[in-house]
Order: sequence, then structure tokens, then C-alpha cells
Amino acid sequence: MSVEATVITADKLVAEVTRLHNEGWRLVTMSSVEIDAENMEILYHFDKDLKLTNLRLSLPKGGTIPSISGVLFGAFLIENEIRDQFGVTFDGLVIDYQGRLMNECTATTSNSPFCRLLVKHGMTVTKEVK
Amino acid sequence: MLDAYIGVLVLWPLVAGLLCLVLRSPGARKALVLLTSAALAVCAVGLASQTPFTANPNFLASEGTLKVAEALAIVFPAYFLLRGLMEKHALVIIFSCLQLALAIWGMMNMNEPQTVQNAVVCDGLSVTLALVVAIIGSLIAIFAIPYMQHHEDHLKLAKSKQPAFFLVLLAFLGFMNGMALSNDLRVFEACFEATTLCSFLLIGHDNTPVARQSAFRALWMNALGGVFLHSGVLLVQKQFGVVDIHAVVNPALWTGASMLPVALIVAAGCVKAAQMPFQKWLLGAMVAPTPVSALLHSSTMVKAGVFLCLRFSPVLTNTTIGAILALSGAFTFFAGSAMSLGQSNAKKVLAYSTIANLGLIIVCAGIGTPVAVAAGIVLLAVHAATKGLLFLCVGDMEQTIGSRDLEDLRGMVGKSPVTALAACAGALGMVLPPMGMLVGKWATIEAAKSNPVVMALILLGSALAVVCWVRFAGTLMSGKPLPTPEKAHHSSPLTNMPLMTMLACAIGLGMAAPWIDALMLPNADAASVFTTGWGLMPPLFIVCLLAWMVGMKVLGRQTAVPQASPYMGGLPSAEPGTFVGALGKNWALTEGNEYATEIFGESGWTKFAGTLAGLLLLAMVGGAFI
Amino acid sequence: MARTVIPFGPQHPVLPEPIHLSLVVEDEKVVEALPTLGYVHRGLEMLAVKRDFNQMIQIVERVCGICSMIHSLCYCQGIEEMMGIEVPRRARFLRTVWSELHRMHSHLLWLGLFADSFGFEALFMQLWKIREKVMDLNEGTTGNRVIVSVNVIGGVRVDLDESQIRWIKDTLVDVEAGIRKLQSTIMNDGTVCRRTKGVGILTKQAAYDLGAAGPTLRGSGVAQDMRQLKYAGFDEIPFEPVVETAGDSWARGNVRFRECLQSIDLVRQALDKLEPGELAAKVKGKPDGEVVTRVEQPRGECLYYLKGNGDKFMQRVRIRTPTFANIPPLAAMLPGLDFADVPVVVLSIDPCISCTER
Amino acid sequence: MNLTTFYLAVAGLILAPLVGGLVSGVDRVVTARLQSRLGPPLLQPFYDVGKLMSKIIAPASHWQGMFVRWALVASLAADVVLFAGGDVLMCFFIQAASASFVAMGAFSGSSPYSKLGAQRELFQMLCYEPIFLVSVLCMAKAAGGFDANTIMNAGAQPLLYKMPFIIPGLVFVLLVKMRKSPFDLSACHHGHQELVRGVFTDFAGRDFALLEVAHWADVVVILWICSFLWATGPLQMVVVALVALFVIILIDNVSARLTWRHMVKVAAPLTFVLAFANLMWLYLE
Amino acid sequence: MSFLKKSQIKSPWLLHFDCGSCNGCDIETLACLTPVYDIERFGIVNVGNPRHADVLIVTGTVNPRNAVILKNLYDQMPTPKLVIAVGACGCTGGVFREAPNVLGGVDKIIPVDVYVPGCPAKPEAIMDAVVAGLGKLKGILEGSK
Amino acid sequence: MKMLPTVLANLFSKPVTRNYPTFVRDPFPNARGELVNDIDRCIFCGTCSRKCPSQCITVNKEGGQGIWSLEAYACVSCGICVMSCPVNSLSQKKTYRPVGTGRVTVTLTGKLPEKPAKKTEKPAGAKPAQPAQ
Repeated sequence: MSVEATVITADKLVAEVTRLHNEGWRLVTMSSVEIDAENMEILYHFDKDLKLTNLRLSLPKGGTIPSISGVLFGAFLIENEIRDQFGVTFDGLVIDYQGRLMNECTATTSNSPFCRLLVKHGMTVTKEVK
Repeated sequence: MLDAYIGVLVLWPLVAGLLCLVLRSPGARKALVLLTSAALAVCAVGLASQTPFTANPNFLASEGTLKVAEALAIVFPAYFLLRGLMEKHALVIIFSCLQLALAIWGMMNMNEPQTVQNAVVCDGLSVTLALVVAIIGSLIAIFAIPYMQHHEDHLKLAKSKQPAFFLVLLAFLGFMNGMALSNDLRVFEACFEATTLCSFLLIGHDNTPVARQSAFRALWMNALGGVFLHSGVLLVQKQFGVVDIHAVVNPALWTGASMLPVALIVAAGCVKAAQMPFQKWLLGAMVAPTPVSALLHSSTMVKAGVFLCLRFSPVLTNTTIGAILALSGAFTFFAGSAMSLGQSNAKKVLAYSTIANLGLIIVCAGIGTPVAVAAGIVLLAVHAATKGLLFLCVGDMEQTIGSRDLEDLRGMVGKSPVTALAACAGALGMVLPPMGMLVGKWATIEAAKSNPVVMALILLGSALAVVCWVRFAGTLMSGKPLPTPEKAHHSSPLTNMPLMTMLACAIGLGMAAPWIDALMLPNADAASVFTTGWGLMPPLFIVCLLAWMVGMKVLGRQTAVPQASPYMGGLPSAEPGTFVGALGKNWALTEGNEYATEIFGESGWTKFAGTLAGLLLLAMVGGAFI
Repeated sequence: MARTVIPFGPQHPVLPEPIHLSLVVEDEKVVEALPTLGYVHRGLEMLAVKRDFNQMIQIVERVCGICSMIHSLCYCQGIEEMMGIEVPRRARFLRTVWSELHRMHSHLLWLGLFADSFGFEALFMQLWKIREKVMDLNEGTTGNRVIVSVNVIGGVRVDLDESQIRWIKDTLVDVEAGIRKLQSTIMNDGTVCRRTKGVGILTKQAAYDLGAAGPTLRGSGVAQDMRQLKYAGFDEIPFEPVVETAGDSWARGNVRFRECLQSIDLVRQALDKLEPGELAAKVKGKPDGEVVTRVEQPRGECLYYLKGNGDKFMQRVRIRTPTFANIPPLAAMLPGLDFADVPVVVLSIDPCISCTER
Repeated sequence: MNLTTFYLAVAGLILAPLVGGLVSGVDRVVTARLQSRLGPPLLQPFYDVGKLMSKIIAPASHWQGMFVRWALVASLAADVVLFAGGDVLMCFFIQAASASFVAMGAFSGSSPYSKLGAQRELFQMLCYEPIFLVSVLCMAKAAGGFDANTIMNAGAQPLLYKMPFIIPGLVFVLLVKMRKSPFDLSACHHGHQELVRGVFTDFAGRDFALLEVAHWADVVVILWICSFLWATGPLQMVVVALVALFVIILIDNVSARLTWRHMVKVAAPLTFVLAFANLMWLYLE
Repeated sequence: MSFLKKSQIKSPWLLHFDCGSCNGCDIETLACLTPVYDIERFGIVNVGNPRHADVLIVTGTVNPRNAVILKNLYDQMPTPKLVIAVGACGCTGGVFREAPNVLGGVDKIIPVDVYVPGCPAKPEAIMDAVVAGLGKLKGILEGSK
Repeated sequence: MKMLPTVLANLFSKPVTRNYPTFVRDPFPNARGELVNDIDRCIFCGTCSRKCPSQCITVNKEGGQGIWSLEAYACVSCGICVMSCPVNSLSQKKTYRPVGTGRVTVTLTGKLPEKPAKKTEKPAGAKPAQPAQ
């Protein structure tokens, strides 16, 4: 089973989010997930009267997508976290922690903790020890 | 000998000032100022050793002097009027016209009053003022030598205005002395007006638009004061036909008579002492170079106002006018303290505090009992020394860092320790026991026993003052100085000497308060000084000394060990005085005082206190008719 | 104007957990507030690489000790949905019981900390005194005070017997009496009201737009509670969300206070509905697919996005916790506050930083 | 100064801190009981101070040690003045000097919490000083003198009958001075407040211990002056002091901490006006 | 034993720092202060300011960001000082040992005097730990006589 | 002031404080405390080490003897190992593990069983009961 979601592209993202916002949908969160070595997905979960609607955005790792924090201020924290974990750059983040929201070291495409997940299970992850 | 002393005190400054003007060379000016200072100090001390006494020096008692005094009563207003016309300043024109009219009317219509017995009658009050002027005033004049040099260097003037400046400055001291010593109301008035003129010239010295505006504000207010004084004097003359001050202040004279002249004279004193609602001229005086504000605030000008009130205090005892005067003084003390709390401009803090403390002295005058007057004299002397010190310190620090904002003075103890510590000592000396200011305040409270409102207002004001001054001192002592570009600090011996002497005066006078108090009291009361409250002071001095020694020892020990890093919730700091905070940025540990502007904001209080104080003043004049 | 920069936290006596706020205050009024997170960040979502989907239950329980039971409930629910497992009825009600006990202890704890943030030590002590009874219930029924570890995929692993049910009911009577005694203090006490009423106002619209969750959202007048989704035993227990409309700290406090009482009621109802039956369904296979599941934690709506790929290790465990959603509203509320009210407002969203950062 | 006065003064020097420590111990035990706890041993404050004395820590600023000693000396001096039957107003002014030195020490530190604490400490002084002094004026008016001796020997009738309205004021002052809720603004006893320990944040080790002793001395002075209200005998005075202490602890335990804005704008003016009204009443009587 | 030395045993003040725990141990540490456990019986007060504290109670795992804070707090405490690592995470890193942003137990950064096992540690255990730590301190003090 | 009745009631009633070192409350019957291994029964199958969420148990079978070691302070007392132990050699005490001043690793050495024991039926879990209060 998979989560029902409208597939969306990066260029239509902000317009779609604005539409949902205007229709009274509340941003619950965004979930990022790694698909394979090159690609990942971000799911935008919106809620209205306990119903969820989702947007699915595929993007290459380390890519750049527009930030929705301009429309929904609440998204800034989520986007910063995704930047931390996956090295995705968000264009127009209202408060930009530069990839240091949680981690001390900045995440990059090659060095973002959550991107090593799919390399192979059980593979040891080198800790970011400074 | 006495005549010589008096002559030097009154005339020599004028002569020296004129010499400054003529000679123009800085070296000669320096020598003259130093010589004048030394001469004034010696003569004042000489006088003090002879007090009380009466004298009749020729240059004060002669017919010629009186003619000059009467002429001056017209010349000064005329000059004010001229300046007012040139500036098109309506208020100045109105009040100087009034003054002129009064003077001319007086000359036309007044009979020659009784001859004054003694041209000089020197008592504790006079000699205290003379000492203050001679010592504190001279120190400020000395301080002004390097200060004005630096000031003009900073302004890059083509032609030095210093000769004129020092002429006025020194003459000011002479007129103050004349006022303190003369026993003839007409001479007194001439000197009084002369101080108005001097202050006007000094405030406007820099001739910037702000300076001019402040100077004219000072002028119109003091011209109004002149109107009050002159009308009061004329009425006295009319009522009793005497101009002998010591004869006038005899309560016996006033039984059954209208008190209006006293009310007017005292009102003139209040204007000169920058009591609310006339505080604005003194605030404006801050724009002048530091020595000027120091002089106006501490040893001259405003002291003339309280001197006048204290002089008339015997006739105020147990009168409606006295009660209302005390009330208005107490209210000014309270309101001034409250307003000083809301200021971040260090000079404004000082200014409002001056206004407040003068209010306190006015309370003493209003109460008028010997104990109260003695307390007032103590306050007068100690305040002059302490406030002079504070002004010089702030001025010096201002030249060091280029700002007079309290926020910028934060941590000055790290940048120019001597000045900052002197300022701290001064600030704490303003409010903490066993220093003279606090003790004087305490004596005032106990003297005002019969008037609960006055007592309560003084208590409120004193609490506000404590906060204000401890914060002031604390800010200077603050731990981490902000990074400001360092400038070369001009520390000449002529800056440091007056500072240190003033510090010694402030502390010395602060500690000597009980003895000054005893000196100022009639013999019967003097004996009891040390058996009542003041008696606590000598033991407290011993405690102070002990505490001082212990403190110094610990200070020495703690200076030797490295300081701990500040508590910042455990955050690391990349460099001293910063922490690594949100967004990974380096945040400077900026600090700011709390001014509670919504409570102690200047504009609101100015309106409220101005109105109320104005009403009180009217009530006081009206009280003469009750 | 004179500005002071205050490094508020990460170690600070009113903050039980490390969060840093770089506060700029002017006359003790906040003009700028920027949060820093990451002092509790462990990256435990990532542990899914090394722990199989069963062991992950223990890991997600430790996302946050205070709502541990509900985290594992949410996780198990997601896996069950993914694998199509029907949870036995008894297990569903037992889950309800413990989740509500957790909510109760969490709210009591929070009310205490809230009281402490505005300097009401006695109230803090009193609330924690009552809370100890709830903790005893936890320990007595599950064997551990805080992290109860009762959930397994397919159901629960601990049962309640009759005497325990009676004991719970008896204790709840005490607890309820204790809480009710404090009602007037929390709602009407003059000093408390002065510190909480009108402080940190979050309007209904702002709360909705900024994505606030839980009592923070309900305190602003939005009646949204994930228990309305009828998970666990809530399909058979009537449920109405607690709502306050003022949107200030007082309202948020009151929502939690009333939820405490509501939880007592819910526990009672759940206990009454307990029928003998299986504790856990058998689990076969490995999770495959993706699922989004939501439950209501003491702090609000919690969302798990789970993705499995038929392996014993999950591909992605994405945990969105309520405090994470409440940080932006907090950042929006802080400017303009009195510095003294900062802790009150920070605590009024019931910050659970270990949830936020995981 | 006669010999009795001297002995009394020495007694003040030694006894006041001891009594203050005991008061603090009682305070902690009673507080614990009100919170349904057992609480620490009665002598705990002394252990705390002893512990602090033996700690080794770098000062946050080298000025602090000096200010702390000055504060301690001032506090003890205030005690001595009171014990020796001196002027109550001056006694309180000396105590204000002590508080000022504490604030100065806090200012000279480097942590922002300590500075904010110092500011609030000053605002507290601003609020309690006039109220307390007006209360003293009431006592002085009724007793006919500012000396402690005069007030204590004011007559058979307790002063309380003439000054019921100064009680809220005195309670306010005690709350502030003993650092109790709702007015523990600049530093509260247990440090659970937004300013960490406010004015004490930067003091540590021996400096902090001495400040604690100074605080004890302060509390004794204030409690004693409060007990003037029923100064018909030593026993009555002790009872009044104990009652006052209990009331303060009770209030601490039934109220939240307010903000300084509230204190400056509402609480202090209100109590001041009440106390002042009482003063006026005494004068108009 | 002199009064001053005895006082050190009788009046340990706590500083609690949450280094990345799940809150379980934090609330149990807080619970120690509350009526049922009332750690103030031993003269213990939670001071929240390292400059006043004698005992540092650390809960949770260390990550690179809070390691700096922990070290700072430890350094700001006056000597002699005790460190108590509470809970499985504080002692060793617990379940989070292998998480990407975790360095391990508290002893990786600062010396730990007492370890309190448990997940979360019970309030009683935390009290035991303080007593054990004080015992250790007493030994040191007696040794230094 | 609304708190007044409560605090006064507290003052005049016995404090709820348990005087802990003097009075130790009996642990709840099902409390999950210190993990112990009856090494004689242990078959060193390694189930516990695989199931442990904290990965604090290691089982080694080298040189003909089994070594069961537990990183004691990393144990989170979840009881998973106890549940999954095929021979019930693992159990949890009701009391928590005492505090220590150094890291503790419990290492138990036992004889390996002759052949892998048959998986026995697990008895019903620890019976929950009402705590003694």
C-alpha cells in the first residue's frame, strides 16, 4: 500500500500550496524519503477536518526546490530539518539555519546523514564526530 | 585683611578675566586661571577662618558702587532686550522689557532707602557659598583649561574664543562671591543679574543653533526670575524702606506685614535654582561645554537660587509660603528624581538630579528652622562638590569616547579607570550613607517632621535617586565593555588634578557633613548635634574605613586571579564578550539598562510635574495673601 | 534604546530541556527571539538502519519519555496498518487506558512545570504529588514508571487483572479529587491569572496557519483532536475535544487541565469496556509499503510516516512530533512579550524538545 | 554611648546573623511542610553557607569581592544600629547601602542575567524603600521619635492600633526583602526563575556565602522593625515576628511570581498610598 | 571533621543538565524534588546555575552540539564537584549509542563520578547516586585532612 | 490565594514524603529491574543479543565455553530479552540495578550445552498483581 498523493513538480509547488492554504488546508508536515541512490521524494501533508491530502514531489538528491515558508511560516522548521538531513536546498527560506538546525556540521549531498540509508542495509554509518 | 580677602574674592576674578581677554596667549591664560584659583581658595579660607564677621570694604560700600549697581539694573535688562530683539525672541523681549520697566519705575518712584550698616555681613551660609565658589568653581576653571583646548581642537575654530570664554567664566565666580557676601539688596541684585548674563553667554558660547536656543531659553526664564526679584525688592523697599538683607530677613520685621515680597523673591530663587516648572533652562545648559554645565550645576548659578531661598528662610518659618515652598521643593525633588531615572543621557541624569537636589535644599529653606537650614547648607556644599565631580568625570569620559550616553559609558572602568572610579564614588556619594548628601536628606526628613507630605515626597524621591545613581555607577562598573574604537585619552595633569581634588572634596565634605552641620547651627543646637542622629556618623566612618580596608584587600586578592567566564546558559563563546547563539552566529553580549520609559518617560513627566509645580508656585505667591 | 541580548538556555533552570533562544530585549520587552535546536538531537529516525522493525518500538518509545507509550502506539498502529493486522479488542482498550494514563501524567507534569515557570512552587509540588499516584499506576501495571513498553506490533504485552482494574479506579478517584481541588487555583487565582491571561496570545487564524497542534491549537479555539480519528479504543468511546477560545497561556493551561479530567473519564470508560480476549495478534511477514498514521499525544497531533520495503529494517521512519509543529507559533508569539513571560509562553506550548529533535 | 549600648551593639553583630540563619531554616522547613514535604534540617542554611565558604571558584569580576564585603559590613552595621536602639531611618538607609552594593557587584559581573537581576533589584528598592520608610514615619509619629528605643518604649498600647493600614506595606516589604513570591523578582530562593538567580547569578563560593549572611542580617532587621507594631514586651515582639514570618511563607506558597512592571505600577503604589493614608491619619488625628 | 568540610557533605546543590535524553530521566530527576521523594531532606537544592552547583546531574547522550555546553557547565562549577550520569543514555548512550548524531555517554566529555543505570533511572536510584557521590567526596575530604 | 486551603491542609497533615533510605517501599510485583541470567540454564543461543533494542548483550561461543556479557549500564530494562529467552534463563529482579562509580560489564561464563536445546514453550509472563502499598 502506498499513501495517496498528488504528484507535483517543483515549479508548481508554491502555487499549489498557496491554493491549498487558501482553501483552508493546514500544513501538517513534510516527509522526505530517499528513493534510490540519486532520487528522493518529499511528501507534503495537509490536513482539513481530520482529512489528509498529500503532495508528492520527486527531486534529485542535493537538488534545489522553492521554499513554501513564504506562504506558510510554519514550514521553515521542517524545511531546515530536511536541509539538515538530506542536503536539499530551499530557495527563499525565511529563517535559514544553513543546514545547522540540528547538526553541527552542514549536510551536503555526499555527507548528509539521512542519505546513506539506502546504500545498503546494515552498513555502518560513520558518526559525525568532530 | 578682611577687606583684602573680599576684594580678591569679588574683584580679582573680573580683573583676571579681563587680562585673559587682553593677553590672549594660552600660557598667560593658564597662569592667570591658576593664580586666580589659588588666590580665591586662599582668600575664601581666610574669610572662613574669621566667620562670622561684618565688614565695610570701600569698593562695596561706596556711593559709587551703589550707583553702578543701580545702573546695572538698567544695563543688564537693556542688553537682554537688545539680544532678544536681535534674535526676535518674544519671551526674552517681554521679560526684559518688564525688567527694564520695573527698574526705571523704581528709580523714578522709590525713595532712597536707609543706608546699609555693613556692606558685608558674613555668616555660615555666605561663607559656605563663597568657599564653594572659590574652591569648586576654581577647580572647574582649571579643568576648563585643557578641556577647552581640546574642545576647540575638536571644533577646528579659526580664531580661539577662549579669551572671552575665560573672561565670562572667571567673572562669573567674582559675581557669585559678590552675591554671597553683599548685604545690600541692590548690590545683591546686580550680582544676581550678572550671573544671568554670564550663564547666558556661557551657554551660548558654542553659538550652534541648539546652543543659541538653550541660551535664550535660559535668558527668558532668568529674566522672568529677575522680574520676580526686582519686584520683590521694590516692594520690600516700599514696605520697609530698607535694603539691608540681614535687616530684611529678621522675622520680627514681617509680623503682620504682607508676605508678597518674600514670595516673589523666593520665586526668583526658585527660577534660578531651576525648580520645576523652570527646569528646562538648566537642561538646555547641557549643550554648553562641560566646564560650563559643571559650573552652572554645581557651584554657581543654581546655587545662587538656593542661596537666596536659604537667606530668606528665617522669615519663611511657620508661614504658609514656607510650607508651600517646602512642598514644592519636595515635589521637585520627587519629580526630578523620577525623571532622572528615565534618562539614558548621562548629562541629563546629572541635570535632573541637580534639579531634584536643589529642590531638597529649597525644602530646607521652606521649613526654615535652624536645623533645617543647617541641613540645607550641608546639602549645598556637598552637592556642589559631588555634582561638580560627576560633571567633570562625565565630561572627561565624553571626550574619551565621544558620547555622553550612559549606554556608551558602560564599562568605562576598563577604559579610563581613574575617571570612572571617581564618577562611581561621586554617584554613590550622592545616595549612600554616611556621605553628606544622604545624611543631609535624612536630616531634612527629620526636620520636616511636621509635614507628612513633604516627608513622603522626599522618601519617594530618595528611593528614586538611589536607583538612579546605583545604576549609574553600576553601568560604569559594568563587566564587559562594548567594543568601541579606542581614542587617545587626553589626560593632562590639569585634567586630573581638578578631578582628584574634587574627588577629595566630595568625599571629604561628604564625611565632614556632621561637623559642617554643627558649625552652621546656633550654639545651643550645635552642642546637641553629636548626641542625636548625627552622632551615628563618626562610628559609621570607622565602619566605612574598616570596610574600605577589607574591600581593598579582597580587591587586591581577586585582581590577582583570572576571572571566570560569564554564565550564558553554558553556551560557548568564540571571543570574549560574545556567545555562539541562534543561527550559529556570534552574538555580542550587548547590555542595556532598563529605563522603564513607560513609567518614567520624560515628556509625560515634564507635562505633569511642570503643571503641578507651576500650580504650587502660584499657590505660594497666592499664599502671601492669606 | 538600550538593548540587552540574553542567551536564554540551553541550560536554564526554567527549561527542563535544552533549547536556546537568543533574546533581544528592550526594557525587558522582547524585540527579537531566535530559537536554536539540536541540543538533544540524536538522529534516531536513522536508527531504523540498524534496528529491525520490532526493535524500533523501543527506539520510538524513547523519542520522548513523557509520551513514550503514545509514540509506540502510533508506530505500532502504522505497522499494523501496513501489514493489515487486526488488533484484538482488549488490546485496543488497554492501549487506550495506558495512553490516557500517559496523557494524564504528562499534563500533570506540565501543569507543574507551568506553575514553576511563573514561580508558583507550591502548585508545582502539589501537582507532582498527585502525579506520583499516576506514576504508581504506570509502574504497578506495567513494571516501569515512565517508559512502560507495553506495545508490541499486533497488540500489547501486558495485561490487567481485576484487582489492578479496581486499584486503578480507586486511585483515579483520589487523583480526580486532588486535581479538582486545584481547579480554582489554576483557573481563577489572581496571581496566576495575571501571569497567564493575555500572555502569548495566538489567534485562531494564526494557530491554524502556523500549523500549531494539540492544546496549543485547541487553546486558540480550533476543535481538532486526533482522537476524533477513532484509533485504538476511541471508536467505541464517545469523545469531544476540549476547546478554549482565548488563545493565551491561560487557555492552553486550561485545555490541559480539563483534558486531565477528561482522561480520567476516558480511562474509566476504557476499563469498563475491557472484555476478556487476546492481547496481541500474531505477526507474520515484514512490513512493506508506506503509510501515514496520526495519533493525539499529550502535546498534540503526532504523525508517523513509515515506509517499509519488505525487509526487516524499515526504509524510513519519519516522526513529526507536536512540539516540532508548535515551534513556529512560539517563535511568532515571543516578540513583544515581557522577558518574565518568556518562560511562561515557552512552557505554554509544552515544549518537548527531545520529541522535536529526535 | 554607654556600656549597655555597646553590649547591645556587639550582640547585634553576632546574634543577628545567627537568628537570621535560624529564620531561614524555619522558613525552609515550614515551606516544605506547606508543600507536604519533610524538608531540610533546621540548620541547613548554616551548612549551605559553610559549604559555600569552602568552595574554590574564580570570581566573575574582581570587583565583586569588594562589593560583597561592603554589603556585608553595611548589613551588619544596620543590625548594630537597630540593636543599639539607634535611628530606624538611618538603619534602613544603611541597609539600602547594602542592597546597593549587592547590585553594584552584580553590575560588575559579566552575565546578562546578573545585570538584569541588578536592575530588578534596584526597581525593588525603588518600590519597597518609600513604603517601608513611610511605615517607619508612622511609627515615629505615634511614638514621638525615630529611635528604635523610643519606638519600642512607645507606651502600653500597641502601635498596631494606630497603624493598621501599613500592614499591607510591611508585608510587601517583607516579601521583597525575603525574596518571596509574588515579589521574588530579582532573585528567588530556589533559582527556578527566568533570571536564573538574578542578582546572585555571578556571585559564587565565599562571596555568595557572605551575601547569604548579609541577607540573614537584613531579614532580622526588617522582621524586628515589623515587630515594633506590638512592642509591649519582648515576648510579644517575638510572636509578632513569627506571625509575620509565617504569613510571608504562606503568601509565598499561595501565589505566583508577578512581574516587575506589575510591582512598580500596581502593587507598590497601592501599598504606598495605604501606608501614606495611615500617616496622614496620624497627623490629622 | 571541621564544620566547613562537614557542610560540603550536608549541602550538595544540584545542577541538572539534559544532554539529549528522552525526558524520562529528566522528569525523574525533577520528581526527586517533589513531595514524595523530597530530596531537600538531604539539603539538596536544584540551583540551575553552574556557579552555585556542587553536583552536576547529566541525563542523556552527548552529541557534538551539547558536548560543548556540557563541558562549559562543568568548567564553570566550583571545585570540589561531582558528576552523576543518569540513565542508560547518560552512562553509555543507551539505545541511542549507534544513532548518527550521538557521541556516547557523558564520560566521553567529562569525568563521571557516579553512574545511575536504568531507563529511566528511578528517583530512588538518583538519590542513591547522590549519596554515593557524597560518600566519595567525603573520602576525598578526609584524605585531604 | 485560592491555594490557601490546600497548603494549610498540607501543613496540618502528615507529609507524603517517603523517607527513602530509612524507609524503602517494596517494589511492585511486576517491576522490571536488574537483568540477571541464570548462567547454568543459559544455552548461549544468542536470541537475547539479537533481540535487544539496546544491543547491550553479547554472546560468545569460543573455546568450548559460552560467554554471556551484558553492558549493564546500557540496559534499558525493556524485558524483550526475558520475553524472548527460549529457556527462561533470563529474568529481571524487581529492584533496579544499584548505582556504581565505574562502568560495569557483567560477564558470565558457562558451559555450552551438548546440543542445541529444544525450544521450550514459554510460560505465561510474569503475573501482574496489585502492588503492596
